[in-house]
Amino acid sequence: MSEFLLTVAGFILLTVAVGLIRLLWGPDNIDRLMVVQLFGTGGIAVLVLIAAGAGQPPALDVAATVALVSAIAAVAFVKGAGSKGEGG
Amino acid sequence: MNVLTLALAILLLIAGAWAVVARSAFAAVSGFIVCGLLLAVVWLILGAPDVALTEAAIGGGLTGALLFGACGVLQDSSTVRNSRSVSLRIAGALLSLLVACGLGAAFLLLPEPAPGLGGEVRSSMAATGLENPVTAVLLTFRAWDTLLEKVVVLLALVGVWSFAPDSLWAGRPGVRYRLDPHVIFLAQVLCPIGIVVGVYLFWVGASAPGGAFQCATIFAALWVLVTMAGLADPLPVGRLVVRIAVVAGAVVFSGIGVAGFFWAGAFLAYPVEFAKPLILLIEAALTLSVAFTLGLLVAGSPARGEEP
Amino acid sequence: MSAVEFFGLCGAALVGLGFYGLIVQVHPFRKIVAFNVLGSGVFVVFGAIARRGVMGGDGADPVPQALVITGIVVAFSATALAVALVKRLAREEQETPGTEEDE
Amino acid sequence: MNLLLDGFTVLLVAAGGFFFLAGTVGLLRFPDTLTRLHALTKADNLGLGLVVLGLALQAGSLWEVGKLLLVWFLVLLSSATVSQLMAQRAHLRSREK
Repeated sequence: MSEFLLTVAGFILLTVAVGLIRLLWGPDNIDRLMVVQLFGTGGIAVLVLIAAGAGQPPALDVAATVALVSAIAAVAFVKGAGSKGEGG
Repeated sequence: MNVLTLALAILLLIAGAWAVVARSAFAAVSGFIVCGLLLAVVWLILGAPDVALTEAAIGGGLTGALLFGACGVLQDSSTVRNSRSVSLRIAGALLSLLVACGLGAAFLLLPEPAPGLGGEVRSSMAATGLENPVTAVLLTFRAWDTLLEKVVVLLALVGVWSFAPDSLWAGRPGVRYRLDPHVIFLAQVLCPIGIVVGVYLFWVGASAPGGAFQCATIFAALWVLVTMAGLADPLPVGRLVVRIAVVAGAVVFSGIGVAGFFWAGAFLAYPVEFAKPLILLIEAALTLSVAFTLGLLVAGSPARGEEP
Repeated sequence: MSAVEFFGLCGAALVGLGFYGLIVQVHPFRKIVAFNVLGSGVFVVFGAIARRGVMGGDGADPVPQALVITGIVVAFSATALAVALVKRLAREEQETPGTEEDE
Repeated sequence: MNLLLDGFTVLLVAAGGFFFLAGTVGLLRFPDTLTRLHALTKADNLGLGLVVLGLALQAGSLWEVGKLLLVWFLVLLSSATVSQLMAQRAHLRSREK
């Protein structure tokens, strides 16, 4: 079971990694933020899978922390990108 | 070595490279945030959940808020200038490759049963009344480091404040955000949950991964969110309350440290029977101060006068 | 090669990447980001060394972990200081145009 | 009984992984920002939701289930808000053009 969970974690990580291409393409900064957002969710999924698969309960706390603070970086992004017109 | 390890390592390097070579500052910071998220997972795999928590809270949240905020201000200047010539790039790449290879080789050539202090920490843990070895190291065995770290963070804040123009010295830091209904909603729901999670991490820090710094970082991040929602405005940095909040941790910590001369015979030594309550007191004061300081560091230099 | 050794080498590569950015990027803000990548690499190498040390023994070595936690907080405050400096620099340049090529 | 639970977990977690794949493909293939946002929220809500549900079946205690659900709730909340903000920005941007 744990082997399966860790493999799925790796799979999810590789999948969202393909999304990094969007970081390269853009075209808008909002598209880049979406990649960060997808990565955040993917990272959280990986963390909860590690918590169960590798028997590391603290990973759940880490996942909760990431879920809590990742929104703040994203809001700062939108606010920062919004403070002036065109960027990147 | 499984799929997860491999995927993690490759991604970490791609995100790191992207943070370094991306064309726009926004893209580079995005890469760095992704890097921070992945590092939190790496720390877990390296058996350091305390570090993973810190990295997640700082690398994923506060650094993001700080750098993205700066991007907004610097937008005009950061994309205009071009980079160095090709020959310099090649020379730089070769030099960096040399550094990386040297470091990697040094790492691999380390003696096999590497020395460590884990055994000694475990054997003296009972005296501290704590069960989480990392908290024990931070607050007893290497308390000096933690005290000085607190002072360094404080000095950084003084440095940030001193970049304000003379006329605005002691004014309010950062920009005033407009009220934004969506962010207000997020802040109103997230704050109670965040406070509970922060206090939980603080409380379990004595026996399980967590502790003062992780809790303080989460509080600071929540405060940053509240200011971005426009619900609160940072106080002018000249106010006495702000100054007291910022130095409280260092003062309590060094006060108890000096008291150690009398009751235990050395600086930063605790009497064995009161070790745990004293450590909790120090941690509480540290949490308050570090949370304030980190939040104010994100807010930046004073940029507006006294009045709102 | 074990996962720990692998991540140690990854940390070394991150140091190299950050160093490259520090040399090649012109704008100070980009140098700050590159320096942070370098710093993360150093932390990972340190963490991997700490983990290597205890592979034979039992449990993890808490001393390097505590040092890295301290290091992460200090790195963040240093970054904040540098960012404030760059912001002030940008402000000065805006107020006195024509002096921006003094790199 | 255990085998049945394990089976459900495998099914749910695998389905969660599939939604992450779908989200990524959408992010790469969809033509404009708003449709890409639509794809992204599927990964956030469904992908993570299914993974969390699958793991909740394996959890050792109610406390653990509570934490898993908290993580999901936090992600739902922040993803909804941030998507709203992003959509607003994208909308403003497209009207400027």
